[in-house]
Amino acid sequence: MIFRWDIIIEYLPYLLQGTMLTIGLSLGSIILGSVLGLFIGLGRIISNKILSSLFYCYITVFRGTPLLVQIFLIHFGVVPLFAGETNAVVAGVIALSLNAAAYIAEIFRAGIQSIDRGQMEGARSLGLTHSQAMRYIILPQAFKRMVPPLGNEFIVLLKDSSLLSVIAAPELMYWGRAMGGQYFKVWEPYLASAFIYLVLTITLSSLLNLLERRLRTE
Amino acid sequence: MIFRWDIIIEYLPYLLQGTMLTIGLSLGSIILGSVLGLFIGLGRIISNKILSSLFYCYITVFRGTPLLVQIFLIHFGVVPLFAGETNAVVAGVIALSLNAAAYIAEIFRAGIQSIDRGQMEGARSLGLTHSQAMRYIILPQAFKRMVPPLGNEFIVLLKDSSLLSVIAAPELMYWGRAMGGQYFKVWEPYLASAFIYLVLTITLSSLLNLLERRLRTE
Amino acid sequence: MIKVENLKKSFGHNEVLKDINVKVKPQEVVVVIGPSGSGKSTFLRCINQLETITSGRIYIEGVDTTDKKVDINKVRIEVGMVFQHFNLFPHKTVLENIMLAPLKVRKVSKEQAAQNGRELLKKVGLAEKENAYPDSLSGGQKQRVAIARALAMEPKIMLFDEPTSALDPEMVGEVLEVMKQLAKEGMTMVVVTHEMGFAKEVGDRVIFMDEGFIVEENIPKELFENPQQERTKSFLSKVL
Amino acid sequence: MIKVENLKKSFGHNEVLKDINVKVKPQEVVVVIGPSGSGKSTFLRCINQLETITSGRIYIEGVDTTDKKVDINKVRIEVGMVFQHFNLFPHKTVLENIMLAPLKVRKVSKEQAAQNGRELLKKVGLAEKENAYPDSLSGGQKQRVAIARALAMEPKIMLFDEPTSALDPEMVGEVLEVMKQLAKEGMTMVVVTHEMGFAKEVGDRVIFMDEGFIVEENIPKELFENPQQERTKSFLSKVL
Amino acid sequence: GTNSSEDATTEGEESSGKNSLRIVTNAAYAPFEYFDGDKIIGFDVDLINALAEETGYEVKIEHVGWDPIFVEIESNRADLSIGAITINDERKQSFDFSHPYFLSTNKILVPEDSTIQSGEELKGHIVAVQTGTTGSEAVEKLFGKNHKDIKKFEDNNIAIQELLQGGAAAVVADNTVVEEYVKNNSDQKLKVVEDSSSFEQEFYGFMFPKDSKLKAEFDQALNTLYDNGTYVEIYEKWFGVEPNLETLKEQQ
Ligand SMILES: Nc1ncnc2c1ncn2[C@@H]1O[C@H](COP(=O)(O)OP(=O)(O)OP(=O)(O)O)[C@@H](O)[C@H]1O
Ligand SMILES: Nc1ncnc2c1ncn2[C@@H]1O[C@H](COP(=O)(O)OP(=O)(O)OP(=O)(O)O)[C@@H](O)[C@H]1O
Ligand SMILES: [Mg+2]
Ligand SMILES: [Mg+2]
Repeated sequence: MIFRWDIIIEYLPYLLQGTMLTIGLSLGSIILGSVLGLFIGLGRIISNKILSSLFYCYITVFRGTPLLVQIFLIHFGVVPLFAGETNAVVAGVIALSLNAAAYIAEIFRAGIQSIDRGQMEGARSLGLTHSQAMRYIILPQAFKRMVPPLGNEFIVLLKDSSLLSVIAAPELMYWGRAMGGQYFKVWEPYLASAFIYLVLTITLSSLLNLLERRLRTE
Repeated sequence: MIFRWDIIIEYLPYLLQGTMLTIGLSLGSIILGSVLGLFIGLGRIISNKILSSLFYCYITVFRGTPLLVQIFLIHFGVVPLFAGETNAVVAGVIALSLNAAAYIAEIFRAGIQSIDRGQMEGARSLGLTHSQAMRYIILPQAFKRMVPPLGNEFIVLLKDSSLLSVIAAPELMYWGRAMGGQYFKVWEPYLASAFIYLVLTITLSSLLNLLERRLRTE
Repeated sequence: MIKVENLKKSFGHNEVLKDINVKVKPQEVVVVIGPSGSGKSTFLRCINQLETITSGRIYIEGVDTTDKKVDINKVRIEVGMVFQHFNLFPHKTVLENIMLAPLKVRKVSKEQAAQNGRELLKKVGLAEKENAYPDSLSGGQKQRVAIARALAMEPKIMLFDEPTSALDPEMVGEVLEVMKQLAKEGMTMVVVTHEMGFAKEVGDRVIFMDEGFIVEENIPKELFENPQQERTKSFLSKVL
Repeated sequence: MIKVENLKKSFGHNEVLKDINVKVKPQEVVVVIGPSGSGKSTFLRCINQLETITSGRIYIEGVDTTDKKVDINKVRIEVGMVFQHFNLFPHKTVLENIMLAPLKVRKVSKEQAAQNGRELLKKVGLAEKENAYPDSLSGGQKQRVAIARALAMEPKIMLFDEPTSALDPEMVGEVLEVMKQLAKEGMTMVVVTHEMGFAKEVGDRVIFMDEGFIVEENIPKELFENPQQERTKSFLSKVL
Repeated sequence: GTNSSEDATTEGEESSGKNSLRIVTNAAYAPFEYFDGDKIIGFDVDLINALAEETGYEVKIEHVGWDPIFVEIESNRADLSIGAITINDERKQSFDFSHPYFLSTNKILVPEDSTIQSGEELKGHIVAVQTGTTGSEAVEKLFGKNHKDIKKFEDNNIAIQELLQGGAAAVVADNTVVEEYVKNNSDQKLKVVEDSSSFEQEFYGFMFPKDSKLKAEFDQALNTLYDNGTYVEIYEKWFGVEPNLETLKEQQ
């Protein structure tokens, strides 16, 4: 078998363009997913049983079904319902964010619950309210511990963004598939995009390690 | 839009047959992945820097590239190389196992390193060798702590097995796609398979909770 | 100053405090002793409402703090607490630990909070540590910061829960020294401790608790030398 | 029995033991005291080779244990160690904790190991706890199990690293009692402790360490009542 | 505009007075529709452009992927779909199709040393096809629906990879797909087996939402293109041979 470097070079501009979108999609979803995940995570640990079980259901459904289905539902069901028409990039960010939020919520919950009870008591005994104690004492400490699992989640999300090629969001995998479609080749497009994904994930995890180290010495 | 229950009922036998294969594929991969993951995880914490960085590379590559690419590479590249011809079920189990092993290795490593240093010292001070201490003292305790993250990983694996539909392993998602291809319908096959996936993952996580509770009281 | 009436506290089916009645006068130093699990910590935590009590009444300066209408955060301003494990905030410097509550709860200015904080640090002998992080301090230093942090809210009452029992023997003295100083200045204090020397020297009264009851209370000299109850005798024989 | 010559131990650039020379005679009880961080634990751990030493020699019963050719697990069989935090195996019952090493290292039969284990439990006063899990025991009980576990290997020497400092005051006595019994039976022991009462009553010799050196050593009465060095005096004034 | 293009006309193009149609496709099926860089080209594309000119519509072709085509059409968000879509009765339950515009001849792709010489001889062998294509339909008619020896793939490339790696004995697909592949990959030692007797005839149609008013207009325009030679011109450009117009027209 001949490895066709020429077709990779031909498609390189498209692959790079797709890479930019992959990065954008992932970044957007990470930010949205984290904010949403924080709220759901907090919702999981409130004392109101009914509310907290609602959040639990959210987490169960989004973690219990393949992301692919969620992408279809949001692209063809949810987005058109609210916006009248659909848009692969918008739907993609929403689907990835909602999915990631379920995982991030559990990370937040675990992070918060890992902080020694004494910290909350120390803060409350000084007269701080529960929410002040959360904001100034618990969350800053929990955040440090959440960096490694959040890092993992971000890497998963980056790779999962490749599924958005099924709704034709022109990201990295989309262009890989287009290339395969034109030349009837499998290795070239998939290996090329795998390589780019690897570069992206390694870069992301080095950045996260750096952040982790900085937080630790602080 | 009409929801076509009739086509779901028509395809139900296939979906159930696919579900059985999904369960089989996942179980096989969980077992193989865990065994492999244990070795890689142990390899990561040995003192030999060169060997341990080899294992680190393995983990980086398998966690840093989309599973889809790994499936293609193993189905079309690795399996034919060794067996002469390819087989979607075999390739699928190998791909899922190798992928899961990378994640499971990190779970094992974290589990082992979470055990208080005093346990190893207590065992060594009694004259047990390093490997006896690992086997009788560290691993049994580490295993308990690994149940929750392993549970998560198994659920991820169960859902990821749906990607094997691209190499025509006749699992649940494959039959969903076949149904969609015949009737040109999207909601029915995806919602039906999502529902089955949800049942599977909820069942799996209840079983894991049960195991966790039993281990805790032990 | 503090009046506890018929205090009961259960965790599930486990009744930990069975019927506690205590009065603490202003400027009094009350030492609580008793075997592990007897409910000493729970008693202190109830005074500060870190545990919701099952029944009974707790008055602080005449205010019924168990009344639902009373703002619990107001009560806590009046009551400082020092824990066995310090519970310092590891992500904040020593001075930030001390300034936090005045800033956020009392809403004093940053300058004012910092100035007060520095004075308190001088008082506990740690003026030079204001920018250190808790993890770089010895146990004794941590506990002194914890005391300064509680004092920063200018509480009328201080509660201490085994403040020296997590310390290396050499560090115990420096913390007890600060506590003695506080007592001398007239602070009302309730102290759970195993330091019988401190109890004898500083305590106005010693309470012996066991299994959720107050078994015996008296001035230190009397209680240590002339325990009336069998249970007290046997406990003292082991720890003295 | 034990001979330590010019022992040095560094962690990175931090030299923790600077030049330690100690001899322990058979049946002798040596108590090691000193401020926190002075290297007491590291010294004990070096004897047992839980730390690889930087330089020097350690002979146990005449065998140079620092020689690479010596099987370290054989050495450890002769040396039992009891830790501050017990280090019991939480997933095994009390009896299983005790039986594990005899079964796996000494390869004795299961019946034999169980019988010996039960005898040891009787000796430390915990015969009825053989099927309990460590987490259900009090601190004092845990430490006694840890002692029994070390004794099960029939060591010639026992090392104790602050065996009572993680215990509630009431529990301390029962552990010291077991240790006194051992001393009486003629066990060679090196004990790091802050329990001066124990040192006085049981110790044949007390070693005072500071900053990686042995500052002073003497029979207990002399060292406590007539310390020769300034550092020893100042330390003793704080802890006695 | 027509009812069915309401969505498109609300996008502000109404003011220019033109009727714009939104056409969805899965541009991964050369030579019918595929990407050349970021442009979608192919036989279907040229044909629909010609039809658009004939009917006076402006068209915007969008690649949405295979499955999404059906959601887009079913929910009326797209006006029609081109995609080498095989007409069958099950699909007619949910969608409308234009008159057939292409007669698909299924051919068998096998390794050079294979002994298989006809469709009948495929029985007992594993056959790889692309889900939802005429090839898939044809083999199912031969073997039975969802027969265990049929492997359905997301696209023909993967199906052919399966063949190359020994996972299947043959691939059945459109002659054009099969021949294009062999042309592009002459090094892979594959040959094409033709068998017009075993396989039933399969036809492609443009797909509309149920009861679309566009169907009639496009059917009429298609016949015009058949008669004025435009269809033949496009066909010959892409396939290099003359189309079988008789059979196509018979199907109407
Ligand atoms: N949050 C809790 N939930 C359930 N039980 C509790 C809780 N806190 C304390 N207890 C139980 O209440 C009893 C009294 O505990 P408490 O901590 O007040 O004892 P103590 O006298 O302070 O003991 P120590 O000297 O060990 O600190 C114990 O039996 C303990 O197990
Ligand atoms: N594993 C290690 N890595 C680096 N430094 C260490 C390690 N273990 C101990 N040290 C350092 O060695 C010094 C002596 O420690 P060691 O535990 O022997 O003191 P110690 O006398 O037992 O004190 P304590 O009474 O607190 O137990 C300390 O400064 C400590 O920080
Ligand atoms: Mg307590
Ligand atoms: Mg020590």
